[in-house]
Amino acid sequence: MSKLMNISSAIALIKDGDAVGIGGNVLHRAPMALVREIIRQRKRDLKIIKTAGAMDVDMLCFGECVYSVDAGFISYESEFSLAEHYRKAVQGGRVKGNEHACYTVMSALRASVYGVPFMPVHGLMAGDLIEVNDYFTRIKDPFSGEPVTVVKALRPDVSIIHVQEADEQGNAVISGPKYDDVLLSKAAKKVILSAENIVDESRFRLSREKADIPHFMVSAVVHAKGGAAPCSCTDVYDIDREDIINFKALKDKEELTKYLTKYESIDRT
Amino acid sequence: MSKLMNISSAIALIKDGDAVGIGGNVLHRAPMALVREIIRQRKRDLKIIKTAGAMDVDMLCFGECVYSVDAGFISYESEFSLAEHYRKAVQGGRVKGNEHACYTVMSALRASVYGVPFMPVHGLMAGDLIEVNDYFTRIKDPFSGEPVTVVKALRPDVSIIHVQEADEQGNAVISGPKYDDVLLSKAAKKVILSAENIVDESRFRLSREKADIPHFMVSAVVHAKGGAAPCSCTDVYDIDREDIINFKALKDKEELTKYLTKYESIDRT
Amino acid sequence: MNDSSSKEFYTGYRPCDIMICAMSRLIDNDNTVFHGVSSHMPMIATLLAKATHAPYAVHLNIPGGVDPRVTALQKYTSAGSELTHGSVCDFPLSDVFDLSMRGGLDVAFLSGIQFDNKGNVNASVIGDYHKPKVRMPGGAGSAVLIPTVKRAVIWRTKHDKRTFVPKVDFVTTRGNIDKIVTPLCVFKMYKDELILDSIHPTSSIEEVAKNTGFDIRYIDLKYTPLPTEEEMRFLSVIDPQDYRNIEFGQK
Amino acid sequence: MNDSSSKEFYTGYRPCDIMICAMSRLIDNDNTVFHGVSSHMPMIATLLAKATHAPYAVHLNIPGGVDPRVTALQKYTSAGSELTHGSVCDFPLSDVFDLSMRGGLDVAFLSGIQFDNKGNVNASVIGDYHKPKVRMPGGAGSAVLIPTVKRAVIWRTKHDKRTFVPKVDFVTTRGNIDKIVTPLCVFKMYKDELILDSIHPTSSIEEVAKNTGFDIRYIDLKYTPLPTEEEMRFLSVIDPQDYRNIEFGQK
Repeated sequence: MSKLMNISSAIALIKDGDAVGIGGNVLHRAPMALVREIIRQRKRDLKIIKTAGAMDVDMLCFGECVYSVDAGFISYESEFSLAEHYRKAVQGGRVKGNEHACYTVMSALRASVYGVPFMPVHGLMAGDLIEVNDYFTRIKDPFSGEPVTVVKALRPDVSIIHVQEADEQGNAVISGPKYDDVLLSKAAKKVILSAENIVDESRFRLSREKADIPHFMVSAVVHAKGGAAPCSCTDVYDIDREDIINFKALKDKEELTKYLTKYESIDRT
Repeated sequence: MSKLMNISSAIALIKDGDAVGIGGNVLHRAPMALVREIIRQRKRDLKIIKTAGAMDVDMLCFGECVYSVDAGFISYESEFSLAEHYRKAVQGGRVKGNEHACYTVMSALRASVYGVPFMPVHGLMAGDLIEVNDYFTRIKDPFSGEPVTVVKALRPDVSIIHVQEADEQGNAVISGPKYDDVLLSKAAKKVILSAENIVDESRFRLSREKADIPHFMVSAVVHAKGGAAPCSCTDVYDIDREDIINFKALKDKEELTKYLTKYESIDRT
Repeated sequence: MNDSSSKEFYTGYRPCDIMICAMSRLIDNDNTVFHGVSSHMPMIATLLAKATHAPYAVHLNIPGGVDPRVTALQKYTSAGSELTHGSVCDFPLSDVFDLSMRGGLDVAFLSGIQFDNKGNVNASVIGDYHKPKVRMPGGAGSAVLIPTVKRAVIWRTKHDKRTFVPKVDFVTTRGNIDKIVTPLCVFKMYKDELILDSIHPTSSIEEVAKNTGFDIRYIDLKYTPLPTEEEMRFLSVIDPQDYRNIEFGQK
Repeated sequence: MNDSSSKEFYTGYRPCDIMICAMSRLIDNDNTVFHGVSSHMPMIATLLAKATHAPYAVHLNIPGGVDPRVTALQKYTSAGSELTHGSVCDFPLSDVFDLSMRGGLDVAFLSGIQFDNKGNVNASVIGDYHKPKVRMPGGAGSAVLIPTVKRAVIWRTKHDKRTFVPKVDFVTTRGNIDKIVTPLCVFKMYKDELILDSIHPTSSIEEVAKNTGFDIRYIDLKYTPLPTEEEMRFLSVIDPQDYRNIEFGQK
């Protein structure tokens, strides 16, 4: 039962208004080909879930695909500075920025993995985030009577994840840092994978290194060489500085469209 | 900073009344050398925590080391039938059998890993376990107002775990099924490891197969060849049928003492 | 028809074979399927289903195997590392539980020691909960899997009035039972009641009634299909040591 | 002494080197130590500590490295796979957070954009929380790590009155600060108040006061120790590209 499909069919599984979990971390292994296709298909009102995002979330905000962002950190790191499209969208009220600690995103995803509506989180008790955000609250530990801070579950309708290797059924292995991708795959209702290489199932059966994501949790597999570029992909390529700088210099939607068109033939083959 | 020590010094870290988490599952990779030394050192009133136990918990009950057992399942499997010492100790009121589903033990351990006093557990809502056990209860989801069943955290003072390979610092790798050992190691205040082989740190640094348990969570490392016997140890040995049958035929504490003495020279070298 | 030994002779099949095949057929080709400890019969039934009508069913187990290529079963365990050989992924028990909790597990084979016709399951004790006459091993996953898995299949190698009772001593969990497979018959839940689904050709309605502590009700009376030749052939390959018969005290 | 450029000339050390060494010395030999994204300075400080006085300190990071043997740093990131090379274990961010939540993390290097002398930390917004003038990237781990880690070390490459304010615009978290290291000085928490711990020899009490939005208080006034020759030698090996100076707008 092959789930291999082209990128257009895979991204067609995402509906306007869906909660979308995004794999990778800052400029590492972000599923950029899938992100670009989301913008080309003009998805709207997506509720983005990510622990620490950068170009992926910035580009989706630029493309006007986003309703809200639940994240602990959205910025490029030191060299490339702030995520200006995200920032302006939040400041302008066009995107709802749901501030988390990275850990409260993980905890909210764990709640979905465990099929429960919330997760207790130690460490939220000391600040005012809990007062101003309706997805945090305080309850009483029923055993001790002490206060406990909790976060509401976050369940992605779809998680989009880029991996180095997957088979046609959806078994996938992530080389190098896995970040929160396995958690995102379990928490989501559907998983869309893009993979540098499509491998045979025997790759997993015969090796001690098993799949990180099993096939039965995956809905679609896209063969996408360079699918994380211009972000990095461990063991395959590092970031493409020039392309990131070009993107950051884009002035308006028209220039963004040109930028995405340039990638279209690469992403869609 | 080597943590390598002999088995007597390692087990001396356990105090009467401690909560003790035990690695492995039924007759697989139970830390039997450590269990035998606990009995020889006459530890008392231990609060045992295990998802699915067999000979380990049965022997500790036989040795009168146990105050309570929190577990989802305590029995030998099909071939060797019930854990009679555990069973009689519970029926006789000498041991408190805290009935769990294996999953509520895991959930209670997760709570300790996350530093929170309880964990919501879906699936407990349908029966009466929640009415008769004070470590389960019902609270209200603060977001929806719906009832949610929860389990109280279980935090082992010490987890005892047998692995195939560890270095002197305590980095350890488990070959084959890991069962709940990694969870037990994170949930515990201290971890005592026994290992078939003591390896060099470079074993982990140079391999793609990293340690499952990192050294900074480990308090003691014991070199124990055959440390899981007569239970199985993946890639090293299968169960010792004869020894299990001999143990099951022991009639009283005197015979148990003889049985343990027979193992003493093996366990302590 | 109430002389079961002659019936067995007549069909040539043992109840353990009929049970295994009945369990196997409950697995669909697109199902995720889990069995736990002390579960040789469901383990063999799952392997049989994958060898016959449900090759794409996903076999999950305690040691974390996903679709293992099991080459040799062990007599003493259904939770050992042989269930991870050739596996595509490491998906241990905690993951299987989580999967069920969030609604993603299709079939789980579970057990219990007492059942009544309201669908109550006792996997805990005989007698009073706090001062039990008999303390059972514990239900392992049953208490949380029966209510959450899409189809909970209970299997028991004993069918007697101590197992099928008017009222269970303790309700470990209640409700969401799909089927109960015994050496005599298959029960199913229908409108909150445990009713007869099919009788094994080796048994009879009289024998079922005689060994059940509540009234037997049914909609239409049918026989459990006998194992096919293909199934028996695969069984002899999957389970050459006949471990499926280990616990078979009765008949 | 308030002409900092002449002071720098005098000592020969840049504030970034003084900061790195001050941060490095806060790490003890038996500590578990974590740094996050956009954190070149703590990353280099941790590697420096392990190369000098704290070889057994445990270096934890976002990609999951445990005591990695880092051979080459990256300019654009402190969360890439180079931080897992030669690692003994895979211990990803979620594990580091859990470790802190249960009281097992010794030192975390964290950040924020505003601090007041009550120990309040703002990592969220400038202006009103719901209609922010400036929305910051987010505190990543700060909100949950500062209250739970044994010693929360804050580092900022800017020391000005917009950073050290009479009252923060929003309290992302409060309280459990151990030290704040800036280009001018080191603050510490003492009896619920942020007071001066030491002044860098490249700065002066007047410069610190001029650039701080609350009154400077201290118990005894001392200078931050200068980098040793050994530290500078290791820094040139660990960070040959001088990434520690990337963010350094202000000396």
